[in-house]
Amino acid sequence: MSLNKFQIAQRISRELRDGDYVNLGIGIPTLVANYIPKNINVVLQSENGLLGMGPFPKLSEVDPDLINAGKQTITTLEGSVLFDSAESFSMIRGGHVNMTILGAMEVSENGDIANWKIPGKMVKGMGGAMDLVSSSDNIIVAMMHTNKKGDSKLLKKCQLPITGKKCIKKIFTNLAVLEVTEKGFLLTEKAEGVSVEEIIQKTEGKIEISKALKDI
Amino acid sequence: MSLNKFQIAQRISRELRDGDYVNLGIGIPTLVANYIPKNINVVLQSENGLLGMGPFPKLSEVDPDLINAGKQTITTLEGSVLFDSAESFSMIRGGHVNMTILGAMEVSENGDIANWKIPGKMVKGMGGAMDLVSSSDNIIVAMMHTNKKGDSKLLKKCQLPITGKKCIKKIFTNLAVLEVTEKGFLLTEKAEGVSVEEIIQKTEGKIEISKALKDI
Amino acid sequence: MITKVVTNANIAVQDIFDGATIMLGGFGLCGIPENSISALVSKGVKNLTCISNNAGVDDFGIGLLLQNKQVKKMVSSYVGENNEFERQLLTGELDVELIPQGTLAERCRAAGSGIPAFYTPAGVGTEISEGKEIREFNGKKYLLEKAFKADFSIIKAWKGDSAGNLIYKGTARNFNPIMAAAGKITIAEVEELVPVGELDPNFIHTPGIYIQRIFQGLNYEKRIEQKTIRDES
Amino acid sequence: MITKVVTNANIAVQDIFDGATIMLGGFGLCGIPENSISALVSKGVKNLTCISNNAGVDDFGIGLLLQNKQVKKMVSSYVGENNEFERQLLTGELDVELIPQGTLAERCRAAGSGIPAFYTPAGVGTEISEGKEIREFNGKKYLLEKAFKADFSIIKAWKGDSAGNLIYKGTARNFNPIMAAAGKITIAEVEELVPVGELDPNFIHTPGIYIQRIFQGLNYEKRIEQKTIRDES
Repeated sequence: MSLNKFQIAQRISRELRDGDYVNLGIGIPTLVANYIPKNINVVLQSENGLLGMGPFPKLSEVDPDLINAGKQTITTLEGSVLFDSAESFSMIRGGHVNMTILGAMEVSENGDIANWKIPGKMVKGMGGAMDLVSSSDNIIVAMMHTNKKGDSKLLKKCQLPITGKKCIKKIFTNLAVLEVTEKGFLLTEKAEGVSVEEIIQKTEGKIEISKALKDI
Repeated sequence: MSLNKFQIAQRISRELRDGDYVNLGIGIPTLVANYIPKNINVVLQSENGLLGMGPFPKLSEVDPDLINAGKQTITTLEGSVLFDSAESFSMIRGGHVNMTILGAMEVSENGDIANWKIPGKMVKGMGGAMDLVSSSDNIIVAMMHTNKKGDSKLLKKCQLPITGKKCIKKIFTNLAVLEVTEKGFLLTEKAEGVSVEEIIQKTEGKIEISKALKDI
Repeated sequence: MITKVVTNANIAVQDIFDGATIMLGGFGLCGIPENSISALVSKGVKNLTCISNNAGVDDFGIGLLLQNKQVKKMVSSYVGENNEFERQLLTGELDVELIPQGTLAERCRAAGSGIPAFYTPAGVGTEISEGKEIREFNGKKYLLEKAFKADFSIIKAWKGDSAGNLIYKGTARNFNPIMAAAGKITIAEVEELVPVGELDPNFIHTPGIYIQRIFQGLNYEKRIEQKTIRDES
Repeated sequence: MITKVVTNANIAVQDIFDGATIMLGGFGLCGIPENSISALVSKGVKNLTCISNNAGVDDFGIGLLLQNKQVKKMVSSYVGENNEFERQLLTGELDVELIPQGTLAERCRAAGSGIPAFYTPAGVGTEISEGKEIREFNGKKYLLEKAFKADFSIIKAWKGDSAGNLIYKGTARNFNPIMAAAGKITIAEVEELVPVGELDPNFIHTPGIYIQRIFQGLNYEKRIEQKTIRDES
């Protein structure tokens, strides 16, 4: 059966290593925060100026001067740090934030990502996404394998304006976990009960099957 | 009579305007701090990371963690700010420090300054001088008119390696006050009792005499 | 002696002229100069180019300037949910330049720091790189980006003293410190104006050297865009 | 879980290798990592390239590494009074690169910030500009300067917590925060190591993300180069 967004987030949480500094995008990535293993220390960075993002506040703790990059009210933790936007992107561009988890509209077989603009629709902006994808060595995409029309989001070439080139290393979808290699997508894990054929059929880009393929 | 270094500093202090942020170099410039008019507010910047430099400490106040760019122990004042070296040179390069007063070994008639290196001698470095002279619109030189051998320090062309090009606007010496114009040095003030002839004779570079020439 | 302190927002913004380029601090509605924006609306100054990470919402923040048709161009990284903004954009009344957030921040920082241009990886290979110099350093491609120029910066801090020294609170810091240094004239509004000497020199976020005018703002609404809470239990 | 805290300077510097490029914080003898320098002397690691605003004095600071002939190259803005330094320079044992102080600071900052290169006015028209790209922006000439690369940064702070968050005191801040972000591995020594949660998140000078190792130093001498005082009266 294909995974729901909570299960995708849960699977991604296993990618986190002790000591990681992680930036989580809006959507499924945000949910990853709920599944951080208890035995490791992971620090969440919010690009509007906070390292060590805590959970949502209790009603009595709500502070309009304390929000995350999604403009939600949040809290700090022991060891948190506040800073300005230039410092924040120093951390990001400088590679200090060593993992970024983002949503995407399309990913291509060479690792390009499109997630900021749909021609003909109102364009809201890229926010920090272009900085994030061009900076970290470790960019993970969390998304559904197909769009609402059922079309593949894992393409030979992105159809939408891209956010970054050759930057995606790993993709976690409702059907599978795939790496981006020199030869295109490499299927390394599949959702239990989902067939390899279904994944191949729903992947427009070049796809190879790992010899070590296993269930998620 | 020619001025001593205290009198040069005193004369320079009249250049300060209310609200100025000023960086003072080592030597005569440092003395200017003693003559800031009481009725104006001037803030001294020390490029090692302090805005609002106060006087030397009392013996009981000495703090090894509080020095100026000349490595002397100093104090802070009400309203002082401490910061790092990148911020300090943001202030300087960004033109926020709006007056710089420096010593010099040579100044040329087009406003070049040499004050960091004597070929054949141990070179200690330029410190912040190159940043300072390339950034502010308002660079003042305080120096003796001639060197120890009696040679002019106001030259057609600097003989020593320069610190900055076409950056000096005004020069205050023991003999005179001179502006740097398109036509070379312009003598605007002279020390009382010093003859124009003596100043001309001790100025190697092109020199014109202001119609409004007056005593310092 | 010259004082940086002005009595209110109307006086602070009085010389902002039609066609001026202004930077406005804040991220979303957090840390925005509410009083100064209101004063600009009252003043009715037109054809502004606004450099600000976001563009407010329909009835708050920069949205108020948009409603009043005072903005010619927005330079932002994310313009969010704003119907009037969308309408003006679609009819061509409003010009919009979208910039990666880190590049926006660094172009502000460069403007204040006397750095005319720098290289950044953000946007290489995307439409953002069109017309820009691309250059390789250590095997990686970067774009040349230039410092902004702003006639005025309008920022908001938590506390400030009469020398212009400022501290911010929480994530309301965001773009405010870097814009503070970037404006030819910088106007700071603060929730609390304190006497010189009250702020610890070792813990000041914005040195007063960057600030030309400061005033204590009134009646901060601090609207929250997304009040997300967890159970009290 | 991984901890950044190490027990002493010897352990902190144990993997610094012959030929490494290291940044060392401090201005003059103010804010220098005294314990780490001693540990490097004990370790005897050779052929170091040291990026540091100054080079210490004969018997303190980086001067100790020079005395021990561990330094191949100094990258500084001002090397001051140091007889052994002068001797090694004149005999050609030591290579020295002098850089304008603001450029030195900005090249550190760029290294930590993912900015590979930037333009600065310092040094245009001087011998510093030889071999460098000169480019005009808005009618003024600038030099292209590149980010440093450092294997290690060794810095000194006043207080730090076990997450690596740091605060500095007085002008001992200087190059420490910008070098903190610039090293592949950054070692911070602090006068006081405090538990996480003790430092106010709003007033931290160096976020812990930049720090890989931290320890509490011992017996700080904090030598003063020029004790200047005024009358007690």
